[in-house]
Amino acid sequence: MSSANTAEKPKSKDFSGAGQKLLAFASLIALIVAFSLLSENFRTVTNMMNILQATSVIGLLAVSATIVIITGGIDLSVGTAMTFTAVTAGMLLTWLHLPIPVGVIGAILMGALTGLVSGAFITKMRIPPFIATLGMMLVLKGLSLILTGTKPIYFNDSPGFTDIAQGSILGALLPAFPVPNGVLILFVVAAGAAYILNRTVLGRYTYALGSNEEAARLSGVNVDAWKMAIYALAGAVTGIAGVVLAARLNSAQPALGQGYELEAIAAVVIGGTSLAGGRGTILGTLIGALIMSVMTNGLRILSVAPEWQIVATGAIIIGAVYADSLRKK
Amino acid sequence: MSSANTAEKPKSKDFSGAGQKLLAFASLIALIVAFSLLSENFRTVTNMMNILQATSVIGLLAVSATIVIITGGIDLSVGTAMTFTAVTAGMLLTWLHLPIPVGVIGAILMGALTGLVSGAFITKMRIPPFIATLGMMLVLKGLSLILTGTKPIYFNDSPGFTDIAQGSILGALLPAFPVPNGVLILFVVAAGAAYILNRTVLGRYTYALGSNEEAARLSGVNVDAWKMAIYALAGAVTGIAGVVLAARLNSAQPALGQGYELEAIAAVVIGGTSLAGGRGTILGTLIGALIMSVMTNGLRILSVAPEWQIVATGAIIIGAVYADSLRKK
Amino acid sequence: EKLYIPLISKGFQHQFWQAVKLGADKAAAEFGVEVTFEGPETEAQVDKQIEMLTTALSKNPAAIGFAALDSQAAIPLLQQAKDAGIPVVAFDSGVDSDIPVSTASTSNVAASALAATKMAELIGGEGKVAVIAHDQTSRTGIDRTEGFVNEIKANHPGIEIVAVEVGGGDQLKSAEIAKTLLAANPDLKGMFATNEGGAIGMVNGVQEAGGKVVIIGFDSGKAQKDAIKSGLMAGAITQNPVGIGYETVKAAVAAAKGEAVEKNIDTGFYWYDSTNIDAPEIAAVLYD
Amino acid sequence: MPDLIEMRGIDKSFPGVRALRQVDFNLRAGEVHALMGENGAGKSTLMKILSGVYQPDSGQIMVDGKAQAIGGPRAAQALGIAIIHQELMLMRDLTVAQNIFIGRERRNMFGVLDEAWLNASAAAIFAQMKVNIDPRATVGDLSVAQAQMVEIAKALSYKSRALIMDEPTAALNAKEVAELFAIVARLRSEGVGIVYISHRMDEIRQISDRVTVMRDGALVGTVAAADTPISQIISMMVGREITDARPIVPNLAGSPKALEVRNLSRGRAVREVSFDVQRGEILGFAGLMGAGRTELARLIFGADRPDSGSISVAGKPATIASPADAVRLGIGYLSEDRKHLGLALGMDVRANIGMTAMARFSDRFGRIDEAALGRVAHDYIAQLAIRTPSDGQEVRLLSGGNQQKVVIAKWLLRDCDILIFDEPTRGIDVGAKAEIYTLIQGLAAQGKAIIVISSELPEVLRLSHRIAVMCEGRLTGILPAEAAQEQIMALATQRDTTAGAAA
Ligand SMILES: Nc1ncnc2c1ncn2[C@@H]1O[C@H](COP(=O)(O)OP(=O)(O)OP(=O)(O)O)[C@@H](O)[C@H]1O
Ligand SMILES: Nc1ncnc2c1ncn2[C@@H]1O[C@H](COP(=O)(O)OP(=O)(O)OP(=O)(O)O)[C@@H](O)[C@H]1O
Ligand SMILES: [Mg+2]
Ligand SMILES: [Mg+2]
Repeated sequence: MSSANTAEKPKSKDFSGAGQKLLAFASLIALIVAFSLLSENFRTVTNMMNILQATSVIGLLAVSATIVIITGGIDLSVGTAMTFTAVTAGMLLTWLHLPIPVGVIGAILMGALTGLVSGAFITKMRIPPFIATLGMMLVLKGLSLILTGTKPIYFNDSPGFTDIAQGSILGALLPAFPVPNGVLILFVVAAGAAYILNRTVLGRYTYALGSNEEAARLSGVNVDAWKMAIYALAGAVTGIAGVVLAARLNSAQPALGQGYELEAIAAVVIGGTSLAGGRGTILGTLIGALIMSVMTNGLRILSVAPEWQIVATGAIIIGAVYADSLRKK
Repeated sequence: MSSANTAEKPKSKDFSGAGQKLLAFASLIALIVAFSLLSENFRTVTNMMNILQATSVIGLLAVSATIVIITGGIDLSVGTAMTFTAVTAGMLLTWLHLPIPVGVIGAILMGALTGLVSGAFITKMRIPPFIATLGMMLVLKGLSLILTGTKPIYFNDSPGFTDIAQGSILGALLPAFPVPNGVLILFVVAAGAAYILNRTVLGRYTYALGSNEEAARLSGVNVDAWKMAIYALAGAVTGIAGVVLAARLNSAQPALGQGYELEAIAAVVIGGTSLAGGRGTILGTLIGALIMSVMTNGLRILSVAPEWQIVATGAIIIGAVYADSLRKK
Repeated sequence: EKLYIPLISKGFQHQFWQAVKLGADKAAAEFGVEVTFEGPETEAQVDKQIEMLTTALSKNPAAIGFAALDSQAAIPLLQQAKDAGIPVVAFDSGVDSDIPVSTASTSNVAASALAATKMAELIGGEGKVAVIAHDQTSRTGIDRTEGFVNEIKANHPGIEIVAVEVGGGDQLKSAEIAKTLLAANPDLKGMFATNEGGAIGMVNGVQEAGGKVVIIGFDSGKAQKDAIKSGLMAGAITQNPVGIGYETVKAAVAAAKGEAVEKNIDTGFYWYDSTNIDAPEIAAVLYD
Repeated sequence: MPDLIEMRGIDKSFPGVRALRQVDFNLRAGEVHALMGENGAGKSTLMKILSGVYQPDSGQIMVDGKAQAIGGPRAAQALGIAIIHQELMLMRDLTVAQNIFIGRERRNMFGVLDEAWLNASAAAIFAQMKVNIDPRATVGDLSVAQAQMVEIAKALSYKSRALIMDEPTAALNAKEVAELFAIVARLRSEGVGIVYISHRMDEIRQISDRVTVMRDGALVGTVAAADTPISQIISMMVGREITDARPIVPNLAGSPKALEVRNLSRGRAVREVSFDVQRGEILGFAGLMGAGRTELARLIFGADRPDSGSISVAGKPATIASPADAVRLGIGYLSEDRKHLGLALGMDVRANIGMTAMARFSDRFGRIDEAALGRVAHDYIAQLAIRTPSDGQEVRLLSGGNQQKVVIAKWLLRDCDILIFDEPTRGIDVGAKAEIYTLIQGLAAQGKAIIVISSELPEVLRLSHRIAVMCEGRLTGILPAEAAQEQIMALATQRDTTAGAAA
C-alpha cells in the first residue's frame, strides 16, 4: 500500500479542462482565414462586428443549451422560450409602460420560470427531457401568439431599449473597439456561466448529474432540486437572449423562435459537448456558435446561391467536427 | 454457485417485450374516446381513415428514426432525406420516363444510400450522429432544391403512381375496409421492421450497439459495418416514406421535409423508446405516431384556433407521456 | 465593374419567390447589372432577414431591393443604407418609412378580397367556407387572410367562415387540413388557400377525400394550373411576381444612377380560371 | 513443445502513466497461472493486450511459438484466447443468452436468429456451471453477482484454449467460488491454459500452479505455487509482511443504539427484517448471492422505499424518503456497484471524492473552495494509496481497485455516524485491504456504527463484532464474532424458518 506515485504526475487540472483543448478552434481559424482570402468584404472590421452581432442571440441560446446538455438533458424549448421572454418584455414595457430595467428583469425571471417548469416536469413528473421541453416549446409558442394576438409588440415607447443590443458601451469608451452591447452581453454571460459551471456547487452537480445521476443521488445529493435549479439557470440565460433579440429587432416577434433550438444544439455539439452529458464547456460552445455564424456570413458575402449555401453549411459542419476529431487524435 | 434465486423472479420476457406493455396505448385510447365524445364528425369511418392516412408518412419516418435511436444514435436527416428520395423518384419517372417500379426501387435505394453515407460519417470519421445527420439534413435539402431547380416535379406522366398511397387494394378486396395503400404500406413496413429488430442479427446488434457498444466491440462484433447496415436500413424506410409522400402529393416538393425530423423523433419518444438507446419498439412508435395525428386531427375537427392548437398539442404530449409513466408505476 | 444589387426577399423556396427572382434576373441581364437573391426559410424569421440585410450592406451595393418581413425592425438598417447613400427599393410589400425610393408591390388585401368575391359568386352567396392560411403572423399571411375574411364579412352575410387553419405552406400538412375540414364540415361549400403550398395541399386533400367543394387558390404553379384546367379548382388569384422582380431591379438601377423613379409601382393581380387561363395577358403572369 | 502463449518485453504507456514496462509472461497449456499485484500494478492492462483490447507500445506475443499481432478482440478469439473482463462488459438491455452469444448467433441465410438454440445453449452452459440463471432474463435486472456469472458463462462458451479471468470472484461468495473452481479444474484437465487474477490470497493456493507477481508495471517474478508460502507472495507484491487477525470485540455495554430497524419489508427481497446497531459496533452481514443484503441497505439509505417497517436513528424515529434524507441523518452507503451507482466515471478523482460533502467545501454563494478540496483529496490519495497520476485524472481511467478506493474516500470524507459498506473491498489488493480494515475498525473505535456487507466470509469474520445472516430476504440469525463458518453457512441456507429470529 505504498506505491501511490502521485508525485511524479502532471499538475492537477480542473475536470472541465476539456475546454483548455480549445475544441474546434482550429476549424474556426481555418474558416476565417479561408473566407478572408476569398473576399475582402469579409475581412473588414464592420463585417467582423456583424459576425459577432449575429452570434449574440444564438450564442446566448447555445450557452443555455450547454448547461442543460451537460446534465444529460436537452432543451428543445430554448427558441420559443426566448420569444416568450421577449413578449414578456414587450408586455411589461409597451403595454404596461414600466421602466426598462423592470422589463429586462421580468423577461429574465420569466425565462427562469419556464426553465423551472421544464425542470419540474422532468424531475417531479419523470417526463423525459425531450418530451417535457418539446411540450414546453409548443405551449410557449402558442402562448406567445395568443398573448400578442399574433402581432409583434414594438418598443417604440421605450427609447433606449434597442441600445441594449445595438448600442456600444465599449465603443464609447474605446472607439477602436466598437463592439455592440449584444456581443458584450454574450461574453459576460458566457464568462458567468463558465464560472458557475467550474467553480460552484451548482456547476459541479451539473456535471455530476450528466455523468452519473444515480451515483449523485446515492451520494445524498438532492438531485431533483438541483436539476430544477439548473434548468432555471439555463432558462434565465434564455431570458437574456430574449431581451437581446427584442432589442435587436426593436420588437417582440411572436412567431419567431422555432428551429433555433436545433441551431443552438448544433453549436453546442460542434463545440465538443457530448449529448450524453457529463462533459462540455462554454468556451467550446462559443467557438461552435462562431463557426456557425462565420460560415453563414462568409457564404453570404461570397454571394453563394441560397441552395448552395445550405449544402455548403452542411458540409462545413461535418468538416469542422471531422477536422477537430483528427486534430485530437 | 447454485442459489441464484431466479425462480421467484418475474416471468422472463423477450427484450423487445417492452412493446407488450403497449406503451402509451392508454393515452391513445383516452384521446380517441375524448374526441369522439366531443365531436360526432370525429368518430366517422372517413375521419378514422383520414387519421390513418395522415399517419402514413410520419409513421414511416418514425419507424426509420426508431431503428437509429435504438442504436443510441439520432437521425435529423429523415425529413429532408425523404424529400430527396421523392425527388429521386421524380427524376427517374418524370424526367427519364422509367417505369414506376424502377422509380420506387430507385428511391428506396437512394434512401438506403443516404443512410449508408450518414453511417459512414459516424463510424469511419467518428462524427457524432447528431452532427453527421444534421450535416446530411442540410446537404440533402440543398441538393433537392438544386436538382429540381426549386420546382416541384409532377408525376402526371406516370398514371397510377398516386395509387401507391391513395388507392386501396384492401378496399377493393374488402369494401368494408377502405384502408388506403399508404396506411397498408406503413403497417407492412412496421411489421417488417419489428421482425428485423426482434428476430434477426441486424436487429440484435441494433439493440446491442445501443445498450453497450464497447461490449459488443469487445465481443468481436464488427460494430462499424453493422452500424452502417443499420443506418442503411433506416434510410431505406425513409425512402419508402419518400415514395408514399410523392404519391400522396402527386409530386416531389423539394422544399418540404425540414421539421419532420422533430415530429418523427417525438413519435418515437412518446412511444417509449429511450434516446439513450438500447430499448424501444416499433409498436410503441406506431402508437406514438397515432397519438400525434389523432391529436392534430381532433383539435382541427373541434375548430380550435390554431394558436390554441399549438398550446394544446404541447400539453397533450406532456400529458400522454405522464399518464403513461403513471400507469407503469 | 457591374453595378451590384442584392435583393433580400421573404423567402426563396416557393415558386412565387422563384418567379420574382426570374424577373429580377431578366432585368439584370437587360440592364447589365449583377443581382443576387436570397431570403430566409420561413416568413417568421425576421432576425435572419435582418442578418441578410446587414451582410448585403457590407458588400457595398449600388442599391438594395428589400421585401420586409417586419418593416419597423429593419428601420435602423435602412437608415444606415440611406446614410451610406445606398438607395433602397421595397418590393412585394411596403415599408412604413419614407426611406425606400420606390415600392413595387400589389395589394394582398385587395387581391384576396377579389378571391372572396369570386367565392361568393361561385357558391351562390351562402354556405360555409374555410381558409387555409400559409402563415399567421407574416404580412402576406395576415393580409391575404384578412382580405378574404373581411370582404366576406362585410359584403356576403350569407357566408359563414367556419375555420381559418394554418398550414405553414407545407403541402402535406395543408392536404391533411383540407381533409379534416371536409370531415369536420360535411356541408362545406368552399375553401380558399392563401399561397401555392396551401393550394397544392388543398387540391390533393380534396382529391383524396373526394368531396365536392369550390376551391380557390393563390399564386400560380403547375399544380394549380392543372387543377384549374381539370375543373378541380374553380380559379385562383395570381400576382405578377415576374413583374415585381423586374420592376424592382429596374427601379434600383435607375436610383443607383441617380435618375428619378416612380414612388409606387403597382404590379397588379389577376383572377384566372378555366375561361381565361390561356389568354395572353394571363399566361404572361403565370409561371410553373 | 512451445508454451501456449508467451509475451515478451511488453511496454504500454497511457498519458501520464507508464502502465507496463518490459513485462514477460508465459502461459502453458493445462495450467492455472495466477497473476498477482497491487491495485494498478498493470495486471488488467497486460491481459487486455493479450486479448486484443489494447495494442502494446513494444514487445511481442507468441502463440504456440509463432509471433502473432493481435489487432483486436476478434483476432484474439480466432487464436483461441478469451477473457472475462474485470469490469462487467455486458449489454444491459439484452437477455442473458443474447449477451453470451453476441457476435456468434446461430442464424439462417437471411439473418433470422435461432432464439431457441440461443436459450438452450445458454441453459446448457449454466447447467454445466451448476448455476440457476434464466437465459431469458434481462441482464440489467440481474445483481452484480449474477451478471458476473453471465460473464463467466460467456467466456466459457468460446471453448477457448487460453482463458483469462480478471477477478472473476470479486463479486462471488464462497459457495459460488467453489463451483467456479470446479469448472477451472475441469478446464485445466482438458488442457486449457488459464490466467487467473484475484486479490483473494486463499484462492491462489487452492487452484494455481504458478504465480506471477507484478509491481508498478514491472515483473517481479514467477514462482511455483505449491512451494511458495502466501506470505512470500504478499511480500513480493507489497514489499512487506501483512498480518491477519480476528477482531477484538470491544465492550459495547452502555453504548447507545445508533440505528434500529424494525420489520422492514420490500416485496420478496426483504421480509420483516429487524436489528439494531450500536455506536462503536461493526455489524457484519453474510448471506448468499441475492439474499437481500444490498436491498436491505438500500431501504435503510432511502434509495428504495420499503413497503412497511420503521427505522430509528439515534433513538429517534426517522423518515427517510431519499438518500439525501439519509445523509442528512448521518447515514452513508457505499454501494456494491461502483460503476453504475458509486462513481461519476467521467469526472475526476477530486470531484468524486468531494461529491458527498460539497456543502462543507463551498461558501454561501455556492463557490467551491478548490484548494481545500484538493488538499483533502491529496490526503485520501496518500492515505488509501490511490494510484493515480493526479487528483485531476478521470476516474474511469483508474484501475478497478483504485476506483473502489475513491468510493471509500468519498464516504470517509462525509464523516457519517452510521456507515454501510456494501462489499467494500471488492477488487482491492491485500495490502490496501488490511489498511481499509484498520480504517473501518478505527471508525468504529471513534464511536461510529458500521454495517459491513460482504460475500467474503473471511472478511466478515475478520471485521465483525456481530454477524447477521440473511437468506431469501429474511434475517435468519445474528451470531457472535467468534462464530464458525459452518454456523454462518447453516443460517445462510436456512430456507424455511419464520422471519424475525434476530435482534
Ligand atoms: N485507459 C487508460 N488510460 C490511462 N491510464 C490507464 C488506463 N488504463 C489503465 N491505466 C492505468 O494503468 C495502470 C495499470 O492499470 P491496470 O488496470 O492494469 O491495474 P490492475 O493491476 O489491473 O489493478 P486492479 O487490481 O486495481 O484491477 C493504473 O495506474 C491505471 O490507472
Ligand atoms: N432493482 C431490482 N429489481 C428487481 N429485483 C431486484 C432488484 N434489486 C435486487 N433485486 C432482487 O432482490 C433480491 C435481493 O438482492 P440483493 O442484491 O439485495 O442481494 P444481496 O444479498 O446483496 O446479494 P448480492 O451478493 O447478489 O449482492 C435478489 O433476488 C435480487 O435479484
Ligand atoms: Mg485490474
Ligand atoms: Mg449485494
